[in-house]
Amino acid sequence: MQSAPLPETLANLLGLDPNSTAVMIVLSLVGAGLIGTLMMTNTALAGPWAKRKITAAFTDRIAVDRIGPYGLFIIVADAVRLLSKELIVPEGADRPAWDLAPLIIASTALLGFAVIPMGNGIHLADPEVGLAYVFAVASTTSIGLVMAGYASNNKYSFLGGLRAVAQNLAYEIPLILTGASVVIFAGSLQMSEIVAAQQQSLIGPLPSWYAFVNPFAFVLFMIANLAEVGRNPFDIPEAPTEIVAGYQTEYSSVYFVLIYLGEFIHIFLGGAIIATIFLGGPAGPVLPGIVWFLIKIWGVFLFTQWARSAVPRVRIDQLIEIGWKGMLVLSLANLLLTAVIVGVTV
Amino acid sequence: MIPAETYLLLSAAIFCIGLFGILTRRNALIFLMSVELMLNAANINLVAFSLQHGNLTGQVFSLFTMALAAAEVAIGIGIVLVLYRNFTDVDVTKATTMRW
Amino acid sequence: MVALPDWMALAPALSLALASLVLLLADSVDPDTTNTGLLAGISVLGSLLSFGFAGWFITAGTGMADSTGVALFNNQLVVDQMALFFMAIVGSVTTLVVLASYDYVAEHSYQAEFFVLVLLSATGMSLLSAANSLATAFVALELVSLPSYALVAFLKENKGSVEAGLKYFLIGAVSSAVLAYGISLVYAATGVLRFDGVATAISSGTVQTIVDGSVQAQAGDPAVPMAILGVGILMIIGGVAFKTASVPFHFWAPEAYEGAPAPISAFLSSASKAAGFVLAFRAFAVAFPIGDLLAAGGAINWVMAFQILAIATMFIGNFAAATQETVKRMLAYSSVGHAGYVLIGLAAVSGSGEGLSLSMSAGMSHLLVYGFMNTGAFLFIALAEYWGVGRRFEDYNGLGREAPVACAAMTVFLFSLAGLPIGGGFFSKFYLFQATLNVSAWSLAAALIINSALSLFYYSRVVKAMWIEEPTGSRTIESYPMGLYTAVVGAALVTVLLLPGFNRVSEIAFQAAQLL
Amino acid sequence: MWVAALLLVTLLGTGLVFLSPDRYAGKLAAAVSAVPALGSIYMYWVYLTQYGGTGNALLSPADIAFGQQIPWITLGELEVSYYVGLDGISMPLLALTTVLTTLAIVSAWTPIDERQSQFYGLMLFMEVSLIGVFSALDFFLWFVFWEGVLIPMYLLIGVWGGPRRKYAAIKFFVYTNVASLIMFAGLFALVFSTDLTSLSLPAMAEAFRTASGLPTIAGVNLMTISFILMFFGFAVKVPVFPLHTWLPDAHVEAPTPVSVMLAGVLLKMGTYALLRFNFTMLADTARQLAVPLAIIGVVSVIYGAMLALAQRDLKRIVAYSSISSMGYVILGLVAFTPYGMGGATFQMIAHGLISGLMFMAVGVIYNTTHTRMVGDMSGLADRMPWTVGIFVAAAFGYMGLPLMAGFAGEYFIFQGSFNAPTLGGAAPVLTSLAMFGIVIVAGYLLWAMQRTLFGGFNLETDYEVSPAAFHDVAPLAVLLLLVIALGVAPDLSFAMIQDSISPVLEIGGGA
Amino acid sequence: MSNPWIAIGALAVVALAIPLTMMAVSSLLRPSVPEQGKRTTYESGEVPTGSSRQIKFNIQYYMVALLFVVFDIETVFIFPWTVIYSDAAAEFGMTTALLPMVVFIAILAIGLGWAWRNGAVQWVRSPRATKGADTYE
Repeated sequence: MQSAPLPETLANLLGLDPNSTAVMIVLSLVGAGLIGTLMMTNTALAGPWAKRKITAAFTDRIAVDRIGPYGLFIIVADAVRLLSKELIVPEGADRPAWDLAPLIIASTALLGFAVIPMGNGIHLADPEVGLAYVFAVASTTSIGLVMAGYASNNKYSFLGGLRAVAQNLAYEIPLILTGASVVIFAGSLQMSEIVAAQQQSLIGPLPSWYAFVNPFAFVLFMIANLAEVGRNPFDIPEAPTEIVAGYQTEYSSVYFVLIYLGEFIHIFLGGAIIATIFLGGPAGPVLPGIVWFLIKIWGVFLFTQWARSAVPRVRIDQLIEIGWKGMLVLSLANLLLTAVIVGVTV
Repeated sequence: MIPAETYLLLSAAIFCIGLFGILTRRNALIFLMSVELMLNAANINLVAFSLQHGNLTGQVFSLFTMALAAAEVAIGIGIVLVLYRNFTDVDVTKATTMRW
Repeated sequence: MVALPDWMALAPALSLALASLVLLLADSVDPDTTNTGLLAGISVLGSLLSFGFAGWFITAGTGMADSTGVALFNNQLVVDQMALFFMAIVGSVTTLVVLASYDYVAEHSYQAEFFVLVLLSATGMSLLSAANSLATAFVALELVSLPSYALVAFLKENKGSVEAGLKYFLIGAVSSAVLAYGISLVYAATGVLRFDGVATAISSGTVQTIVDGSVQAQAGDPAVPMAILGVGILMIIGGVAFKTASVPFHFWAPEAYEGAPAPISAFLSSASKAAGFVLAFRAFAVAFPIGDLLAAGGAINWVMAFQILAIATMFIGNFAAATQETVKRMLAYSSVGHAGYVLIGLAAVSGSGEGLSLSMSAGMSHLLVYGFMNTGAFLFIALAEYWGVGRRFEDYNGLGREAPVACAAMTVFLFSLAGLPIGGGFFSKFYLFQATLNVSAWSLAAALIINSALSLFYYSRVVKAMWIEEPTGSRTIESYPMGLYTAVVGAALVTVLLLPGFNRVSEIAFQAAQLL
Repeated sequence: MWVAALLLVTLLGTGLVFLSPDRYAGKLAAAVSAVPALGSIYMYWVYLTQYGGTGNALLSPADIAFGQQIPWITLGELEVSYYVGLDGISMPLLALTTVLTTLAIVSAWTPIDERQSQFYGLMLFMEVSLIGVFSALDFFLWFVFWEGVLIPMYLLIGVWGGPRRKYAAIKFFVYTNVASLIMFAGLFALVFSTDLTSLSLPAMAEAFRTASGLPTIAGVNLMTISFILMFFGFAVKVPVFPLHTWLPDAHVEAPTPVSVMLAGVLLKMGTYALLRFNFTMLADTARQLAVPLAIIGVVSVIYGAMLALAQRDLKRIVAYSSISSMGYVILGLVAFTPYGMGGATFQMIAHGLISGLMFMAVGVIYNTTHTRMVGDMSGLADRMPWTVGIFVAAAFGYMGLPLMAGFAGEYFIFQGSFNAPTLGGAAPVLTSLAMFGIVIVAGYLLWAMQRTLFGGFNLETDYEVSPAAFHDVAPLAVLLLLVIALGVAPDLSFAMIQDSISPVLEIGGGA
Repeated sequence: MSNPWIAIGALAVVALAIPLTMMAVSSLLRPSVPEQGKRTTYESGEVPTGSSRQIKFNIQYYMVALLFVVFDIETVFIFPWTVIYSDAAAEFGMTTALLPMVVFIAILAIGLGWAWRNGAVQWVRSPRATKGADTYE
């Protein structure tokens, strides 16, 4: 299962010298472009189309169906529509920050995919500190959110930004601590190692995916992830019915697109992390790894959409208290519990 | 490998930028950021020479430095907050009830 | 000799840490508690335990495998006589301070936090005494500093306190950044952070590394770049100068000591300063031995640097103190001056061995005596603040009539600080004097004498106000707070007893310095 | 053991008096101080009968009386010990101190009416320090006591003194402390250049005497520099011209009992230290510098006397005349003859008693009349015959009337210095000049007495000027008896003084 | 194995290039019709009052942030431990490997408990907020 990173595979494929830096830079760009395209495709599919269809299905509606099969071409229509809208800069906006925020939100989420093994050798880079890297990059997004909220000079935005930060802060630590409990099993932060460690059999045909080995951690991680990506029940940063749309209230045109896409990429990134550290990465029977990987991240996406439709939003005080008094304690307990289990079994 | 002098120059430059910020800015928050810059200059040195010398001492210590920097900021912001409450300003030169 | 596990050697630090955790727990159980007695009791117990352990270990040598002390955590911490000596100073000062704080914080909110912060800071000081690596030293130093920033700004409704906290923090943050950068440069030059490793690197001239706890030459024997090392050492001197309130990083001291709650001023000016000095003593004696440094073509002669610093600190501190209008600020500047005296411990070093131990033990002895007399003096200020006596010299007029016992204690502190033979301060100053003459550092000796004479002038202003002047205006002292009185009188007793008992102190200090 | 007992008893008494209520403090203090006084008198008697003929404590340590040595502190290579002992020089001074303290405390009963327990406590504390100064044989111990005298004195003047007490106290404090530091510096320059490992006074004396190859600074030998620095330091205490300006202020402002101690004992600390340090340890240098020192002494005599002549305040008159009297002591010391040095030491005792007596008498008069100005009162003899009688007797003692202690002291000094070998040809001239001082003293005392005591009583007061109380006059009587006793039989102390002085003369190369 | 950070850097370039391209495309497509009314910030149709920079928000946000800084940094120390834990437990036994972390987490837990009991993570606390006065959370 463990294979060389994507640029190296490409070099071998093309018969180029993998030790030459110049070659590697070029091939890395190629690989990065590939992964970027892949993820943007996913997002484009999910954002304007899948989200609507799924929500509609939950609420027993039809949603988009006019353009193309199953209304799929709405993606193109929406893209053109949004890109060609006028960009309105709100009064008193803090200009550089206001411009940078969408960029940060979109690109940081994308950056996280660099270390995710997607199967079939589609694994851009495999640094030793992969998991730490991906957590680091994923949490950078909140900087973009607070920048957007602050720079807009809008009270809703400002509150949204604040809420986003408070929420990310509250759930970041449980997320990381739960992730750390997986590392206790795997003994490495390298993504390929973590995936490799999940390939043994647990009971019979059931693989030792950490979701099965440590279901408690899996549940905690799923919840924390929901909060991280800001989906119901933890969507108070946007909370359209309270503060309109939070930090994105004042954004329009391409900036809005970027923020919107960034959120979806972020959801997929969360899915990718879950898939990698809990669901055996791209592993799965019969189908090729990349397909399994896509199935898993779309599964997580479906889960978030289901939660979005099914679960009511928590209040800010509930959010904070669940995070600090519930999740954090549970995740600390989980960490120690895992350590004891691992310590006893080795 | 990139020669060690490069890292030294980089860290020295960052350190000096931080120092410059401290000497010229009067906003307590910018002051805090400048201090962070200086600490990070130290971290660059530590990590770079950890690689150079081939031992982990520097890297481990840089983790501690980061943690302490964070704690320092936590305290610092707290003090800036009470400063603001008492003087309704975060200008460090405004607080002058005592003479130097 | 009782055989204790190795980690028990840290008991003085651990008991402080434990007490702070117990306090946190107590405050968690009942966050709105106003049971100052319980909180202060836990703190006093913890710090007394710390002092007791340190004293026990010093006298009984319990847990000491041999005379070189107990090395812990891969030699990152070393509990030897020197560490225990300073742990004892910290323990005693902390005891006095928390005892005195019992009355002081009774009318403030956040009492538990106050004690927790004091104890955490004391834990840091205790650990700093044992730090045997630039890494642990830095961590411990920050553990000392961070709570003390908060403590200085503890009276958050009081502009003076907040301003003092801000200034202390700003300068502290800068100096810790400078220190960290200095440490990183030393690491860059030598490849190690442990003091013995740095020393080996300097003496052998090659970069070292640590394998399985022992210092070894780095593969390929790269040479130590002396220029980088020199800059690093210079920056470390800067960091030490801040913590010890020495020139050129002394500006915070008068502000912080004046603005802070008086028990905290006592704590900072005594224990915190001692902690800074233990770092300096250990780092410069163990990691940067001056003989090897100069022999290896070291770019910096730190003895010279400390000589300049010592003289400058003495003069600036004492002359500024002489011009002050308020008692607390006068004491604050005088404590800067005292930092100058202690710096002699590093400035009067000649080579290693005997000369080194003599000057360092002189500095250490002065710190111990100073710990009691200076703490006592600031606690007397706390008492005055408690009574609502003003800040200026005139406000102390005639206080001797209303509170003769406390004023007698204050008189003892002040005269002992000045170096009159009424307390241990006389001998410790003389010891420093002897150290300067031992290396024929006439300028240091002259500075010491001139400044002692000058200090007598401004200290006696307070004595004059308390005893000789007529009280102005009406002032009634309603209560005589037990905790503060106990602490002040206790400190005075110890200060006086240190006159006949100085021998024990100087002996231990000398042994400790010799073992370095 | 005896000395330690004296110190301990007095120290305990100090604590006791501090804590006692004001009403009883005076009586209690008198009772407490009677213990060391009686003890020292007993010791004096023991010394007279048993130790007769022993040598100098510094030069022949084996002969020390009541000696005790306990190791105390080791500072690097320096060994400090608790080392006390007495010889013919310190024994009379010790007795003088304890007796005078008791009498001063009794004489304080009338004038001191506020914060009494603190006053008497400080007096006793001062007594502890003074006992220590005269008995310590280790430099550090001695220095502790030496400085220990300052603090109670400073407070005694500052708290219970006259209108300008603050100024006087600060001046006293600053002068004496600066002097101590200078002395300290001078002494330690020598200590560290002679590689001493023990700071006991005998060891220092030995080391300084045999020191060789000392560095020179700007062409002057370190020994000389140290001598000058130390002389300067001690001379402030004595005091000699021109370092005397603190003395009149301190005397005038201090309450009478404190003046008694100041003139009676504290000034002797200076001359005692000069004798011990400068003239014993550095005898050679002292001989070389004899002429300038003698000139300083003579100038002090004349200058003090002239100033006294110009005063109208009785206390000031006595104060300035003290400067004059201490000038004789300097003159006697530099002579390096048995009569010169012995007489100087005897003069310390004599002057201690007489000046104490004078101040006490002035104090009693002041307590009654509330003025000390010569012009303000006359005819007191009618109203307070006892006091005036004693005052007259004391004044005659001061002038050097034979059969009084003052006469003996001055006579010895003049005899010793008239042909002092150290002064060479200048000796007769200087001695004659100094003798002239006596004439002036006689002049101003007679004048003052005539104006004050005799003639018609003309002081206008709103109360009856009546004879002083018994406990006011009794100390005067005791002192007067002592003065006469010493005048009639100077050998009571002169013999032991000479025994202890002769080793000094031997090492100094004198007769 | 080549340096993985080259590839990560490449993705960073791509991740920036994609949004930038979109911005560029959009700036070519979109119209610009400046008008004062458009630029006012949205407050549900009301005329905006005051600046959003001046509003005072709940101190609790700050408390939470502080708490986060502390706890987040602690994870820095947990991660190295998790990596070596299973090896260390195998070599030195579980107690040796686990005890330091238990102590560490216990101290953290005491801190958290203290913050909890002292209301650092209790949201609605200020009297103004409970009264429903003119404050924003």
